[in-house]
Amino acid sequence: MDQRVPAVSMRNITKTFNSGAVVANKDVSINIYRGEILALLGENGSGKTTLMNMLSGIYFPDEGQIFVDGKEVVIRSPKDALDLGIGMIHQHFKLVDVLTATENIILGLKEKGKLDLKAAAKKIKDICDQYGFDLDPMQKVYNMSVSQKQTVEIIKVLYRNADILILDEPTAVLTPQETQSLFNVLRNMKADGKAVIIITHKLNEVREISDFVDVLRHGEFIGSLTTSESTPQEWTDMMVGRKVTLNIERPDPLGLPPRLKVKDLTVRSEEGLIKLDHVSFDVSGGEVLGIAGISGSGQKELLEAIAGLQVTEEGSVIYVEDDGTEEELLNQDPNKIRRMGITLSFVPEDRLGMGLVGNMDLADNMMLRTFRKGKSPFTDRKNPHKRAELIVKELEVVTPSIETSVRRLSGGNVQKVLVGREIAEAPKVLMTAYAVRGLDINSSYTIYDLINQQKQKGVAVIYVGEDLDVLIELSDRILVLCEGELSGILDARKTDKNEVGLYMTSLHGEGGEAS
Amino acid sequence: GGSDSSGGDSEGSDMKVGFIFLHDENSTYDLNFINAAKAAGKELGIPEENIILKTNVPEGQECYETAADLADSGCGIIFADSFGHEDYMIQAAQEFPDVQFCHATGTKAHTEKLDNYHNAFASIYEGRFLAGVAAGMKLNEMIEKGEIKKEEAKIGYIGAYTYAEVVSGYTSFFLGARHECPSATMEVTFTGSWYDETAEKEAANKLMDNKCVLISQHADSMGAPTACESRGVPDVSYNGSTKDAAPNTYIISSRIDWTPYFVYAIKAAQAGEAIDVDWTGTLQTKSVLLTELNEDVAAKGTQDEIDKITKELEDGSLHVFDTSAFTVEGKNLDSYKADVDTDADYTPDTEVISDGYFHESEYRAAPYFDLRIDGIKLLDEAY
Amino acid sequence: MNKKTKTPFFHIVKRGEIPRWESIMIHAIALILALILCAILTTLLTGQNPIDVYATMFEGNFGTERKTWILLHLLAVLLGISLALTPAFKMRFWNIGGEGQVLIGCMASGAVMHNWPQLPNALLLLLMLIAALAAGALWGFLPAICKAKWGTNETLFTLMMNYVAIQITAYYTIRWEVPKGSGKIGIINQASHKGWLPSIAGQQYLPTILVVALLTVLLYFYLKYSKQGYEIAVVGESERTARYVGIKVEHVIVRTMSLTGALCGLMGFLLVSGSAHTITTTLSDGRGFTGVMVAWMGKFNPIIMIFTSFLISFMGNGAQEVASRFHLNHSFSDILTGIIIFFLIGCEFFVSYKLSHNKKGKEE
Amino acid sequence: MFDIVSFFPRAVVQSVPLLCGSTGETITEKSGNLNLGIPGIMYVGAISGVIGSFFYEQSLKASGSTINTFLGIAIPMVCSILGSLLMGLIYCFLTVSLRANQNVTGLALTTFGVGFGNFFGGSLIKLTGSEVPSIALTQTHGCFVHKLPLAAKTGWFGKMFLNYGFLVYLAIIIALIAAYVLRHTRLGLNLRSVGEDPATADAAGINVNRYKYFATCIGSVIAGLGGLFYIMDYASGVWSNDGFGDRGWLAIALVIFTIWRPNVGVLASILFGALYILYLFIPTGANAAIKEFYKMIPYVVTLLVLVTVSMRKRRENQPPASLGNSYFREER
Ligand SMILES: Nc1ncnc2c1ncn2[C@@H]1O[C@H](COP(=O)(O)OP(=O)(O)OP(=O)(O)O)[C@@H](O)[C@H]1O
Ligand SMILES: Nc1ncnc2c1ncn2[C@@H]1O[C@H](COP(=O)(O)OP(=O)(O)OP(=O)(O)O)[C@@H](O)[C@H]1O
Ligand SMILES: [Mg+2]
Ligand SMILES: [Mg+2]
Repeated sequence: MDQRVPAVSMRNITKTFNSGAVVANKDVSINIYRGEILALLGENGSGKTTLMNMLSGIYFPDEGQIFVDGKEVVIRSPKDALDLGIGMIHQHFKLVDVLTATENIILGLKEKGKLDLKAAAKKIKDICDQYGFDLDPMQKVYNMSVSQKQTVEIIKVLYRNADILILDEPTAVLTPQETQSLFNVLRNMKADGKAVIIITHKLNEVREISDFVDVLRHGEFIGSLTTSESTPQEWTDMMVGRKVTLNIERPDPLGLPPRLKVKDLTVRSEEGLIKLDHVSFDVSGGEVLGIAGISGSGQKELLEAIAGLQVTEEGSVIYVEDDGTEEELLNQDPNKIRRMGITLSFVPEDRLGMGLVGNMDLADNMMLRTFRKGKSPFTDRKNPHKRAELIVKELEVVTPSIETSVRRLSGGNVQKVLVGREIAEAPKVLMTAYAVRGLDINSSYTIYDLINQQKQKGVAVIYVGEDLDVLIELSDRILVLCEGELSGILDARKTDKNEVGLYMTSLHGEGGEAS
Repeated sequence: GGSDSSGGDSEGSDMKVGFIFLHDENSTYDLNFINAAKAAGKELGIPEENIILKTNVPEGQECYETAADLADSGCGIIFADSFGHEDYMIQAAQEFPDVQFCHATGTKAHTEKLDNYHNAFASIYEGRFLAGVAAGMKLNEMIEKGEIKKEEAKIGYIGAYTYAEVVSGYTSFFLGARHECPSATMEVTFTGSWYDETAEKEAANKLMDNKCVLISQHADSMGAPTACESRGVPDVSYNGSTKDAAPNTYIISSRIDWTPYFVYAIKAAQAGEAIDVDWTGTLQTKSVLLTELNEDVAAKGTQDEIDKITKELEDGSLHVFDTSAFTVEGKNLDSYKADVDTDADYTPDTEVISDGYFHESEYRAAPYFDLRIDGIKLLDEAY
Repeated sequence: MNKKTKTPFFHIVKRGEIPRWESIMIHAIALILALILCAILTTLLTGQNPIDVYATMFEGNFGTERKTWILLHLLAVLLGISLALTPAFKMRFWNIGGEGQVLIGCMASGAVMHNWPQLPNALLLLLMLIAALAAGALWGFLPAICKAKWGTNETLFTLMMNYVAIQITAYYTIRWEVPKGSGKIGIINQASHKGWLPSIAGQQYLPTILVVALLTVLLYFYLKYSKQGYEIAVVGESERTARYVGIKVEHVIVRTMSLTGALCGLMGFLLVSGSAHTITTTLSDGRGFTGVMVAWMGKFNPIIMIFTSFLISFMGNGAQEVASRFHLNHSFSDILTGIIIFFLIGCEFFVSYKLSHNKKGKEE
Repeated sequence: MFDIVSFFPRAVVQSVPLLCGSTGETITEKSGNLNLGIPGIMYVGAISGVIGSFFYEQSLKASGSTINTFLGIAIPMVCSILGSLLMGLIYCFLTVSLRANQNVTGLALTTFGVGFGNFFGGSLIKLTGSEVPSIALTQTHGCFVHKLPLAAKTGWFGKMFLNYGFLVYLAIIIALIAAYVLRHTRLGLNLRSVGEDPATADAAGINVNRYKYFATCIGSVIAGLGGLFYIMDYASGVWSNDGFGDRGWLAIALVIFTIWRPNVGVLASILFGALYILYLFIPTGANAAIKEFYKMIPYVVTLLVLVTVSMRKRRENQPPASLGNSYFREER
């Protein structure tokens, strides 16, 4: 084996949650060497973050050992990790909003002497110059854009001279340019002899930046590959655990008239960035409109705007009733929009924070949508209960009972409950975002089936997905978004991954010839 | 309601006696009652377990509950010590006709006309007058020593409320002081509470800042005496000696000893005899007392003067509210109708001036002197 | 880095769901430990043996029929106030203004009772009730609307409103004092009993107790089965979810706090009309605060709250008896109440978390 | 008639308990702990000092010696500090270690603390057997009110600024130091971040629980000194039950009033102190009842300030973001 001493070696790490009910990491062993960049891959919930959190002191392993530079260490807290030179940039920013960049960066440091913010700011400026960041050290975090916050996080680690660097999905929120400059920084660090671990779901980035790839699946270590000697297909197969060829039976669209007409929809974020730029399209009953695009290209805003949850700047969304009357949806009460039959089943990052109430049981969560029905001041509890039972049965939700609080379910099961509930609403328009995120293959298929059933019932389905293979197999048409603009609408039966990919990365696929 | 207990039937020395106190031993006012209750019990040879003391009984429904509970547990006579207990004692008296209810400081017995409900008080205005004498002598001493000029003999007085009990108190105190020191004047301020350390202390400070050279109070906390002690201003206390906390400024204090009343009423109840509807203790009954005189602070000869005037008060040659000793709006009074029968409209109903003096505590036990005499300035009323 | 190689002996981990009996056991053990500590303390301070002390406590609560009624009344009032506070707390609205909301209810019904004794009794009672509900609701509404509109800190707002209520009451007790200058009102309508809740079966407290019993049932169903109760629960759990499903969060906050205030006002009405028949600034007697603790310890479940308020009433009442019998200062009961609450909220830890012993890493 | 030279010192002595309480609570809240137990802690701080000095004075009486100024100050101080420290520890153990709800713990601590103070106060009073029920620690009081030497010689200036016992200056100095530490030191920065976002502070290597414990305990001790000041200085060494009143609650109110700045607290507490006793100085005319409305002033002012501050919604004026929440690292 390798003769070098790894910068970090994690051996036989096991970590469970909820009294052992959830095994997040099982007997995982990995090595990281200096001067190398390691990409950690795995599906959602496969335990990547958990593993890294044990390295950075957030979690404490149930079993196993950690070695730094060949010496066994016990990391009881983030402080221990920092003392060992381990710095982590977390998936969700760890910054104090009301403090300035400088204050955030020097937080918790044990430097001698009195607190000298000016000196610290100067040092920060130097780091910025060295790596080519643009940052105002005196700016408050609450005034920063996402990428500025990301910059602060990175400088925070650099400032501490961490020589083992962990980045948990750092590029999810960055523009391609920002990603490139981040990668430049990483390359510099690599050259400096630091060890870097990066977690990302974007396989092209893995290819571009990493030297090695380690794969986790269901909390277990599956294998390690050299980036240059392997292909994304191999990584995916390892992540999923078997060769998966999707074969979704796709019924033909019913050929109904348009149900929704979206015109010139424009949305700006709170920071003033354009999120959707004059997007126009129609969707008819009985068809599945797939939406493709790099994460953050405006999918979320599009769906939320239609559902009445997003402030829009301009444009219109027309809903066409069965009898042909048209109705404007923008700036309407979300409740009213729902009553018309437009459901958004949206799977946010924070699964339990928005769509469901973690501390309530399954039946009560079913009621979130239906509790207003009827004139009685009391809620109807029988139907939600029945509905919950039905969903548990049909979607094979693993739960001790209907009376279990949703928070106790696994992410995948939480998701089944959510999607199941939304579909059970018997909508006219069904919008799903990342409906299968975090679902295993079997459950994913169940969801696809459900979607097709809805389509055949004449429902207009808008399906936002990450997996292009699925998108192509499931949709009738594919709308591609690129940085908030409509890049193209493709016939799913006639296109392929390459073409969609092209449209995703450059407007109208100009970058190259569609094959 | 009602009870199957032997309440009124128990006679003789095995009869239980119940006491209801607003606070506990930590309040000057209640301690005075508690000590008297214990002393009366001892004097009458009542075994300790037959004396039931209920402390911290608020002026509300709880008072009725406690009274009823005491009646349930076999008390033949029940006392309550706070003005606000009265209505609830009446309520209990109506329910337990066989049990005697005696209420100190109340005003309603003579109008309620219940056989088993009685009021009691003492002629504390006489004690105040005597304490005022000590104050007046102190003022004289200060004038003599040249510490103040004659016209600077201003007394400050902190009163809790503005009703007759307090008015009667500060007026008699003032009259006592002026009896000795004719140039004395007085400023009075009210706190609106029987016990508010901060308010009393700050009121005392305010009065001292107003150049009051001697302070007295009718409220229960240590606020005023300690404020005086910090600034070296002499203080005439109430309800007990405050010498411990104010060794350099405390002069004297007047207080009511309730033992004589308790002994009288319990004896009557034991014998099955009627208890006075209104009972007023006096200097003679030893109900009105002065506490130890602080010789270090008091003027020379104070004790002798007090003794002399005590005699005069006792033999009737001197009356506290002698109408020739005070004026109201510049005039001497020869007639005044006081609000003796308590009612919500405060209707004056009884002629109280005759024979050249105001007959305090004769038409009912509780004071009803509420005149505003000249020489006393009510600070809160002056804009 | 050598010092770092020591594995800590244990660390804390979150537990999964635990069965109800286990949770009850944990609370029972905590309660027993608290009672033991209280007994030891009492013994130290009185020299009495703990059995006697608890026997005395029991006697203080159940010694006579009257004592039992008094206990039931205390229990009813405390439970009623706790119930009133529950909707707001369930919504995570930190209302510590129960004291003022109850008092202003007392004030309002007392005002009606004092000023219009000539009205027919039924009408008078109705007006008193309406006044109390309205005043209490206003005291709930004000902090809620500021919270909903500007996010004003409700803890402080409601705390300050307590004092405003106290001073208003103090003002009117002086305005209506009898006799003049005494600062006391005395029993209102003592002769006519106008505005007094009638006794039922000769029991003066029974109406109050029955109303609170009814309130318990109603609130149980309101919180658990009504649409509004459901909205309260969702807003309390997650405002984002509430907005996502189209619940108007501001509206719910204002409505719920007004309800809480109105119910506190109702309790004020019961206090004035059902027992005290007067107004003083001390009528709510700290129960606006105690009620918070009762509601919390009862996990906002009206049925469990019956037990928690019973526990606190029993201990308080019993400690008074102990204090009176053994000549102890009455503040003693506050110490005991404090200790019991410490144990009961402290033990929640063992419901949600457990200490996990760390296995040593394998030696190589 | 209204005389600022004599009124101002009255406001200042009123302000000290409020200032101590609010400085203590500010420090506590900066760590994310909302300690509603402050009123109880101030009682305990006071009574513990009283207990210490009571037994010291008793021993003096027994041996017939006179008081030693150093011991006369040190004994009650140490006792007071220990007493309030213990209360702080109870709070921390329950809310930080056991993650109990902060509001309930605080309220229970207040019930407990006030009861504790009155219980032991009441019991000691019985021991003294004095005619007027109070513990008069006059000698200790003497030690606490040694005035600055120049006070008498500098006229109105001395009367307004120099004429106080040392605890007044100590309270102000503590508040200023606290303000400086919070604003300008690493310690303060770390503490603020713990209160804002414990997970972030934790990830930055700050020991969150330790900070919470330290801040809360120090806060309790400072608040307890407010109680001690009340008894030993203001009340002239005389303990009487419930004398301290509800200053503890006002102190908590003051924290929000000063938008979490102890240096602002110095002035704000004097203002509050002034408002607190102002009613005694406003004449009522024939309507004595109106005084009860005057007593409302400090509370109404607080309400107004509270609402205005919340309307302006500056990020820096908001309470620490994690205030009231307990922190568990593995929670997500
Ligand atoms: N604090 C926690 N409490 C309970 N379960 C947890 C906790 N943290 C992680 N888990 C569980 O551990 C497993 C691994 O989660 P982890 O966050 O490590 O996944 P991941 O690979 O980083 O996923 P993603 O790609 O979505 O970030 C999941 O089943 C998750 O639900
Ligand atoms: N906030 C939380 N607190 C406690 N436990 C949590 C929390 N979030 C998730 N979990 C636990 O983590 C476990 C796994 O969650 P996760 O969402 O990652 O599952 P998963 O592995 O993706 O599930 P599936 O196999 O269904 O896809 C669940 O059992 C859940 O109980
Ligand atoms: Mg992750
Ligand atoms: Mg998953």
